[in-house]
Order: sequence, then structure tokens, then C-alpha cells
Amino acid sequence: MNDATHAANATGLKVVGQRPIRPDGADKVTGRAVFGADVHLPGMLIGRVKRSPHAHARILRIDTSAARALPGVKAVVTSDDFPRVGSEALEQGEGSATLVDVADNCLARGKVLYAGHAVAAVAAVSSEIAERALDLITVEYEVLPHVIDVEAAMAPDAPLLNERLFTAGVTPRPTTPSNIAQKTVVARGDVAKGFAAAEVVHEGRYVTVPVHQGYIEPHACVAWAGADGQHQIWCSSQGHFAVRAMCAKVLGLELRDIRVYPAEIGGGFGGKTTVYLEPVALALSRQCGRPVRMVMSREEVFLASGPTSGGVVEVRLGAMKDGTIVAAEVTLKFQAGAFPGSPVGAGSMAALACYAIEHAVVTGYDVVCNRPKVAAYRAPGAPIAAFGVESAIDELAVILGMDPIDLRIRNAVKPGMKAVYGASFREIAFVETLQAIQAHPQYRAPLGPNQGRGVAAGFWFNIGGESSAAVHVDEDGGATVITSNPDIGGSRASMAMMAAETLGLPIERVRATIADTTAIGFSALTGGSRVTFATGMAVVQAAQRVVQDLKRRAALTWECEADQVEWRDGAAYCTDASKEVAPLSLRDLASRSARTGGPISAEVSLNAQGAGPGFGVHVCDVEVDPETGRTTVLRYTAAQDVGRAIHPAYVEGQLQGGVAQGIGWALNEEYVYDAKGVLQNPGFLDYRMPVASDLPMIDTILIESAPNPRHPYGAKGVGEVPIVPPLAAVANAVQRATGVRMRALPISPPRLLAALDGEG
Amino acid sequence: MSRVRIEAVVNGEPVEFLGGTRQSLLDALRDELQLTGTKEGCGTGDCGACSVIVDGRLVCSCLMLAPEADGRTVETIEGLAKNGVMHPLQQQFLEQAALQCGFCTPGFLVAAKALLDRNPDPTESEVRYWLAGNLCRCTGYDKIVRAVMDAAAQMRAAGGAR
Amino acid sequence: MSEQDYVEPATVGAAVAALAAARGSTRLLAGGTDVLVQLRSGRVRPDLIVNLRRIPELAGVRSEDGAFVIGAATPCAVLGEHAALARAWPGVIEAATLIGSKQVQGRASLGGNLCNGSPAADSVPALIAAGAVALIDGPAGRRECPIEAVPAGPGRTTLAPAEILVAIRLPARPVRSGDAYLRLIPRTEMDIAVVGAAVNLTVDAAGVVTAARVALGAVAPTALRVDAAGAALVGSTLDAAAIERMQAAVRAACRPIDDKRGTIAYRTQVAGVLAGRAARIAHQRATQGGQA
Amino acid sequence: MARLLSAVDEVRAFTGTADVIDVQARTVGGLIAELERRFPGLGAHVQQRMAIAIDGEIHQDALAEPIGPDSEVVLIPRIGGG
Repeated sequence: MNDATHAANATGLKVVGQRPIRPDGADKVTGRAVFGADVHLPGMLIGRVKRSPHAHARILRIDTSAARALPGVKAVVTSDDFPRVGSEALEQGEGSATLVDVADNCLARGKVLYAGHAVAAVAAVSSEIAERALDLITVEYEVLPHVIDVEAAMAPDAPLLNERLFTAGVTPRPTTPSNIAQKTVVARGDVAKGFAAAEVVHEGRYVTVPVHQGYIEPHACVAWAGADGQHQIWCSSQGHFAVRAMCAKVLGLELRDIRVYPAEIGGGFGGKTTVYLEPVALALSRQCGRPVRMVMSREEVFLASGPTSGGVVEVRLGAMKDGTIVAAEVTLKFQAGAFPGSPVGAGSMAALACYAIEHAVVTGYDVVCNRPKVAAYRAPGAPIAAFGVESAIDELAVILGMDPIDLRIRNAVKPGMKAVYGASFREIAFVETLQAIQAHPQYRAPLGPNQGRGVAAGFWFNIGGESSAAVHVDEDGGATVITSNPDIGGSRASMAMMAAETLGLPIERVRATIADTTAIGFSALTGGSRVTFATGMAVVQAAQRVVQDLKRRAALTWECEADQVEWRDGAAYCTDASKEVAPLSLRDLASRSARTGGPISAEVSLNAQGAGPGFGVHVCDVEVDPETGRTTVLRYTAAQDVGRAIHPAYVEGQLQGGVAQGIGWALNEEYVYDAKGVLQNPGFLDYRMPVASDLPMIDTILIESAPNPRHPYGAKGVGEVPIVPPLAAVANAVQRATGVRMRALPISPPRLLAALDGEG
Repeated sequence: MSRVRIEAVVNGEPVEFLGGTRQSLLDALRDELQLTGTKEGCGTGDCGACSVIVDGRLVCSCLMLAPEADGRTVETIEGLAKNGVMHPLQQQFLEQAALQCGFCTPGFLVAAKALLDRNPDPTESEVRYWLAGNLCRCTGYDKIVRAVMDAAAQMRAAGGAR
Repeated sequence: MSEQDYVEPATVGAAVAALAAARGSTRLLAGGTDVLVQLRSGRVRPDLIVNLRRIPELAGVRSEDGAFVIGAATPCAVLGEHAALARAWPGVIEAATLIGSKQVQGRASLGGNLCNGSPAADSVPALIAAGAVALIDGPAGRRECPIEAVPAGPGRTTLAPAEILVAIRLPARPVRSGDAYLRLIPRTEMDIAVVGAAVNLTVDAAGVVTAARVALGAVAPTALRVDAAGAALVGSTLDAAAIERMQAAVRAACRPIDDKRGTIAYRTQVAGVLAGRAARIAHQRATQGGQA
Repeated sequence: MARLLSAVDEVRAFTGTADVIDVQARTVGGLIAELERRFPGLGAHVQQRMAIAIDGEIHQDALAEPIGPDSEVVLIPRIGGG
């Protein structure tokens, strides 16, 4: 069972650390929750997108006249309806993209860069008419050679996606264009000296393929242009302020003229941090003045929305016989898709972050190719880099004859040590997390024939950033917490809990809501495992301001000094013994708020600093059918340094969800392209994500021995670390079960059987 | 596509609506009857988010034509709670955090109800294989399976299915 | 499409008449689990859809002196709950109840699985191994043919334009018979078979195989009956040598393709593995309970 | 005087080869102005594309954050999240 050793009750906390029912839960289990596609407005039109059948082609001519003439069609747009924009950088979760690339990805301009690239869109009174209108749009293409594999795209003679793209990060500045958008280097010490001193050197080349976030809700939005130039958008996204900013920039509008309402979001995992439909829907609505609903089909989600990179990870480790790793050299080549912006930067910094290696260099290449533009996917870049590094470390353990966890403990970063990427660690519990797995019953449990056990570790930075939150006290002494971060994994529960704890209220008297862009201050998007940390900090500060205000009002009522009032368990107590006064509860003060200054509320906006990095260690048991190459996951346990779990059940849920995605990534998920660069498996039948019967229960251990002092309740980001270890944990388990080291993902039955038969 | 008159009993209520002969039952429930609790995740019967129960049989509403519902009973997520009182499955999903984003939850609840109607005491494996047609990307299924088994136990203790 | 583009005939005759009278393209609907997907993707745009689910003859299971007659539109979930059928033909029922999820099982039918013409259809190898017979009706009246005569290639059957598959008859079978179906899918559910293998055999009192039929899925343009494989088992008690002979015959018969689900080498290799395992299960079922 | 380190070569593009620089600054804002003065373009680059770790704690866009006299300041690429 889950071994949640949370220290909440030890610290006198009453709400934080408990497992209350989330305040927004009932709507989601009764079907009342409104997701993007559930928004229904009078006179609403249906929008559909015409997409490129070619992986790479110049657009010669688009003829939309027949489509415009079809009865029932109310608007048609192409990139001609988008203003020309510049190449300023846009903040978009991990995948930093430029404005012109985002715009060109919504509606292609001049060239289509992947099969599925949007070329035109229509809005009509029914989806049937909209579909017929798409068939009436004719597009003349000049088909160009295409390239998808990352190393093929790097080759000097590869077809060029952008003749004006020169590799950044290389001095002197190259003069010939290339598909390599950027080269990055993260280095420390003297690698040559390190390898010279090493007693054992181990090398490996590891390959992953593109995978999709796999959220079950396709992208959806409704846009409604106002006759006065003030527009409204309802959408499922990870950040409606980010959607507002991107729509305004792409369409050349003012931020104040676009109001974005957050619908419930059906999963994102980083993939809903950009825009695909919203600017197009708004452009269509501006042409006809009617609301336009656009919902991607599942096929469109796979064809045209951002997966993560496929990558090549070359790892070289130099170690002493006692297991100390003295030198490491890693090269990462990541696909960026149609436009620059793969997560190779973050992947480079995360690759060796778990280990104190004196001499290290990580070189990264961001490479465009004829695939959908990459978007962030949960700890972007780290799972790919970790698949290489954690597999190589496992092989090193075998060479050195060491227990794989002992080898990791020997090299593990500890508080005060400097990370390879430069910053030094403060409160971390990586060693304790390793020891927790080593002490877990699964690590010693006996294994049968064709069975094997693998371990792997993982790291993610976690970020802070800008957040706003408000706390309103009702006249009857209840409270409402308002934030602007879409809640995907239950964050409204943790916001309400942190406010309740600070106000001294039981959780039942606190509600949490997500406000639209006009009703709360700006917040950066939900991603980077930042919401409980950064927005939580804003919630607690707002609640603290309310408590200060309540103490001031009590002092006013008792006519004593403000510092003679204490706030405990939701009530004000007077410390001046001479005043025999009964305590004043929140309900008392709220019901008479008019007499003490008016309504009680506070809003705080901040840029949260000091986000604490997270570490995960996983152990996975598998059984392999030697005659068919099928792998079955028998048992799985994930331990993670979480600072302090605010709502332990939802923290466990983050670990279990990340593990399931990681297992899918390791075993069966992949894009299959044909010779013409067209995706062959754009659907849940042949893009094989794990189903319920594929997985065992996933046990979790929450390590809370290093709370983050920069957060009022010690919280750290937890959402992204869990997806980093599983790829290597599964691969290492398969190696122990079969003796075959699989260095390419996915480890699908055909590939594993071929390897078992020696053709690997 | 022509439209035909359809009479069905949805969540115990007789309804009458016009449905297209190429319109799926899923689209009819959502666009004609405004019952948006049933979701489209794929439109090809591979994700289970559109699960409904027709004449007692668990099906994907995206794989049925609207006219096929004529004369039949349809149960959707909106009908699981009776008179505003949540079904034990709904309660257990909330208490055990068996949902995160909640998009797949309606499909899981309807499918789990169909299971417990048939098998009041399922093993973990029986729950997992019955629910294999419902994809979830957030939870890793652990808490969903536990919530279904605990709801089954709660219902057995309370004397059988409601 | 002004005139009727969707009909639900109440009898086989009315259905055949509707098909014969249709001017444009037509599509039959039983469970709809393939047709709806094709409609949604735009791969098919039939002018007329004929829904067969309200025709009594195509629904339900009847047993006639040991044989079973299964209505072509009967949902596989119903077959899975039919105790006598499941006891008599565990292999056929295994195959039928592997098709898709529980939700798909609530609609998908053996008739649809057969007439959709997918080489990887799960139920077709088991029906072929069982020696099942297709009962067909059309303008030229009723006819019968072995199941293996129906598929003609990916997405194609030998049925004439206005013909309808009415039912599938599983023959009465001698005592001490057993059948089994296995398939290879990367996950544990929800995938289309990369390879499928069915074995149906009868043994004598000593457990020696007196009759055997082996059929494969997803290794040729249609499901494949492999007579040489069946013959390799006859006269044996499934000793290792007999199994290897049978596996060699199976692999020799495979003509698979490389596609997004599997490679030629993989399908050929695993077809032998599954056929061997299915044979052992069928033999065990035959010697244990035999046919009730 | 704060000791500035960088492990990332995108900084070396501005500073030539120096990985360790001593910089006179009491806040992050002051540091960025000083870097812009001594290595034209580096200040703007750090402002837009990088984060700053002061004694191990990462800060982004925190111009007012104080820098102690013997603080260790590290320039690292800006980190996002998925």
C-alpha cells in the first residue's frame, strides 16, 4: 500500500497533509463540468481546418472561392487573414517559440512543413457543411523532399526546411543554412583530464522516438468576436493568460480586447501551453460576428499538435573501480519539428543533474524536421536524456559488479553540492529517496524465470514564476480562493487547503475557483510543476493579509493594540488579560465587517523565487515472453523527494500518472511514418498507450525529509519528475530479465524478439 | 444526411428529438439533447470516453447512429446520481482522488456501473480487464481500480446494487 | 440525399429488397463498430445504410441437434454469456470476446467481423478451424458456403452486392473435441491482432488426435486455413515432434506484410509459436471435458 | 564584489573564454547593467534568455533580488516546464 510518510501532523498542521475531497470534484463525477467542447452559444458556427497532405511543400495558390460560395459557409480564412508578425520570443512553457513560428503553425504561410499542417479554415452552420466546404478549397502545392529522422535532418545534404535558418550557438557564425537551429554546451571541469584518470570507460548510444502527451481531450475552443472589437474566448488550456497573449500578438490586437474564460481542461502535460485553434477561431468569428467552435478530431491531435522530440543520446562515462564517476560526456540530438524550439536545453541541464561529476560536458543540438512543432511534454527533454544516462549507469554497475543503487548513492548529489548546470543544491533528499527504494520490500522480493528488476533515477528543476491569487471572506465566515491557474490535477484542492490552514478554517468552509483573464491578476501558465509552489505562495500570502486585517478589526472592536491580538483556529484572541473579552471568530468579524472597514478580501501578485528541484527513484519488475518478445510489468514502486505533500492523494496521483506515461513511452508508444512522411497511426488504436489491464498497482513513497523553506508549507513541484525514470527503469529490468540491452525505444515485441534471436 | 424523428428513454425520461442518419448517438446526446457529460476522446471506439448503457448493454455512443436509439433506453453519466444523491462509485472516485482532469471520468463511471450491475464482487484483474476500453492518461489507473472495488464492497454491504 | 438513406428492415426479405432496389452505394450495419469508424474517417460515404439489427433471424443463438446457429448480427457480448455455446466452442467464444473493448463487445457481431474483410479479424480463424458454415440470403435465394470462402482480400468478400450474411452455423461435433484461439497484441487489450492462430481438434480415448484444423489470422490477405498443419497433428498426442512439424507447416503457409503493426519475420515466427500453444490448449480441452 | 560563474557556452560567446568573472553588483538589476557595460549584448541576453542562481537559489526576472558581497552567482539557461 502507499507508504506516505508525511510529517504534516508532526508539525501541528490541521489541513495541509490531509486527504479532503476536492471542492470542484462533484461536477466532474456527475458530468456537469464544462470542458472546451461543451461550451454552447446561440448562433454558434462549427469551424474546421484544411490540412496539408504533404510533409514538405511550397504553397503556390489557395482558391477558397467555391468554399465561400457554398450556402451555410459564413467565413473562410488563410494566413493572408493574419497580419505579418515579427520573431519575438514567446514564453510557452518549455518549448520557447517565436511569434512568427506560432502564427505560421496556426495557418501555414508560403510553405507547409509537415503532413497535417493547417492551410485554411472555414466556419459553417453545421459540421457537415464545413466538411464539404473543405473539399471545395483547392490548394496548389510544389511538393519538396522531406526529412524526419533527426540525424538525417542534420546531414549537410538534407532537405532544408528554412533557407534562412543558421545554427545559433556556434562561433564563428555559420554562413550556410542548416536544419540545426541551435547548438548548446553545458560544461564543467576538464573532461579530457577526467577520462584520462578513469579506470573504467563505458560508452553507449541510446535512441528514443517521438511520443505524444496523449491527453484524452482533443484541443477545443469557442471564439466570439465583438462588434466593438472586444472579443471572448472559451478554451481548454494550461494557461488562458498565455492564450490571450498569443492570440493578441498573432492577430495584432490589444490584450484588453480579448477576454479568455478557462474551461475545464482534459489533460495537458505541457501540450496545451501553446495555441493551434484559438487565433483561427477568432479570425473566423471576426469575419462573421458569430461564435465559432473548433474542436480537433483525435486524428488532427496526432497529425498537428506538439509531441515531444525523438532523440539520440550518446553517453560516455569514466569511473574509478570503486564506482566514483569522474568524467561524463553526453551528446543530445533532439527533433524540434517544423520550427525551432526542442527541449534540448533543459534536457542538457537535467541529463547529469542527479550526480556530482567533477568533469562533464553536455552538447545539445536542436534540429528542425518535417514533423509537427514539438511542444512541452512533462519535464521536457529530461526523460530522453535520462533514458541514455540511467541506462549507461546501469551498464556501468554491471561492469563494476556493484548494486545499481549503491553506485547511484556513491555519486548522488547532496545538499550544498553544485549541479552540473551550475546552481548548487540546498534542501534536497535524493540519497534518502535512493535508500527508500533500496529498503522497499520489492527491491529484495524473489524473481521467477524470464523476470528482471530495473532501477532508475530522475530529476527536474521545477520553476516558480508569476502568479496571482485572491481570498474573499463571505459574510458568514466562509472563504473563496480565486486563482488564474487552470486546475488539471486537483490544484483547487491544494489551494483551498493552504488557504484554510492559514485562515484556521476547516476545509469545508473554503471554496476554490479559476477566474477568467479579467477577474484576477496575471498568472504564468500551469506547467513546470509550479502551481502548488508559486500560486500556492500567492494564496497563502493573500490569506495572511486577510488574517492581519481580521486582527486589526478585532483590535478595533476590543479597543486594544493590534499586537495584543492572536489568531488561532479561525478566531481572534485578546492577549491583554485586563480585557475579559470572548474570542471573535471569523464568522463574528465577517458578519460585522461593514462596521470595521467593509468587505474582507485580499489579492496578492508575486514572482515566486526559490523553487526546489525534485528527485525520483523508481524500481520496476518485468516478465518477458521469450517466444514472442512481449513485456509485462509485474510490479512498480516510485519514490520521490516532494518537500511536503499538501494533498498526498493527488501527489501520489502525479507519481502514478507519470509512471504510466513513462511505461507507455518505454514499451509501445511510437509514431509510424510512411515513405512520403505521412503519419500512419494517428489514433488510439495504433498509437498504443497503456490500458488498465496492462499495469499493476503503482506503489508510491513520498519523501518529506527536506521541505522547501521558501514555501510557507514546504511544498516543492512534483508533477514532472515522475515521468523521467520509467524509460530506463523498464529498459534496465528487460536487460536483467533477458540479458539483452535494448538501447532503442520502444521495446516493442517485434524489436525485443529480434534482439532475443540475436539479430538485435 | 436526412434527419429522422427519434423517441427514446434517456436517464429514465422519455425524449423526442431529430437525429441525423449519419449523426452518431454521441453527437445527438451532446448537440440535440445538450447532455455534454458524455465526451468524445477519439470518435473511433478506442478510448471509452463516450460510454453509455443502451438497453442494459455498455456501448460506445460514438459507434452507434442516432436513429438506432429509437425505442431504446439510454443511460448516461447525468443519470448515475439519483435525485441528487451520488452513486457509491461517484462518491468513492471523489474520496480516493480517482480522477485528476476528469475528462475520462464519466466514461469510467458508466463502464464501472455496467460492471457492478453484472458482477457485484469483481477481482482487481476483472476490474482492469473490464475497464481496458477506457483510456486514462492522468492517473495510471491505480486509484480508479481501488475506487471501483471499494464501491463494490460498499454496495454489497448495503445489500446489493441500487 | 433526398430519398431514404437509412432503413431498418424487419425481415431478411425486406433487407434484400432494399439492397436490390438501391441505386447508389450501400452499406450494411450490424454492430456498426467498423462501419461508424469508416463513416467518420470519410473512407466510405454510402448513399444507403441498411441496419440489420432489428431482424429476428439475425439475432440470437439457436441450437439444432448439437449444432449452433448464431444470428449474424448477434453482439459478441451475448455470445460470451451463452453458457452452452461457451462450453461447446471455447475457442470460437474466446476469439469473439477478444474483439475490442467491453463497449465494442456490446455491439460488434460475428457477421460484421467476417464481412468487414479484415485479414486480422479475430473471430474468422476460429470459425474456419471450427469448420463453420455461412448462411447467406440474397436475390438468388438462400445459399451456404464454408466461412473461409467468404473473405476475398483486405476489405472485400465474395458476397454478391445484394446478398446478406444471415447466420453462422457451428456444426455438431464429436465427443472429445476442443478448440482454442490465441492472438499476439503488444498490449493486453484493445489492439488489432498482429498474428492470430486457431486450432480445433478431436482425440480418441487414448488422447491421440483423430482430426485437426488449423487457421491463421493477419498473415495473408485473408484468414488462412492450413491443411498441412492440421494433418501434422493427426495421429499424434501432440508430442514435440508433431508440434514442430505443425509449426513448420504454419510458417511455410504465412504470406504476411510489413505494416505499422508488425514485420514479416515477426508474424511468421510468432504464428508458429501461437499455433503450438493453441494446439496444446485445444488438446487439453479435448481430453479433459471433451464436448459436453 | 560577487563571483560570477557560468557553465554554459552561450555566455562565452560574449565574454570570450572567461568562465569566472568578478563583478561589482548589489542586486540582480545592477549585475545585468554591469554585464551589459563590460560585455555588450550579454546583459540583454541574460535578461531575456537566462536565469540567475544566487548561492544556489534560482531566480528569474528578479531584478530587485539582493546579491551579497561574497555571493556566488551562476548564469544558467532559462528553465520552463511542461
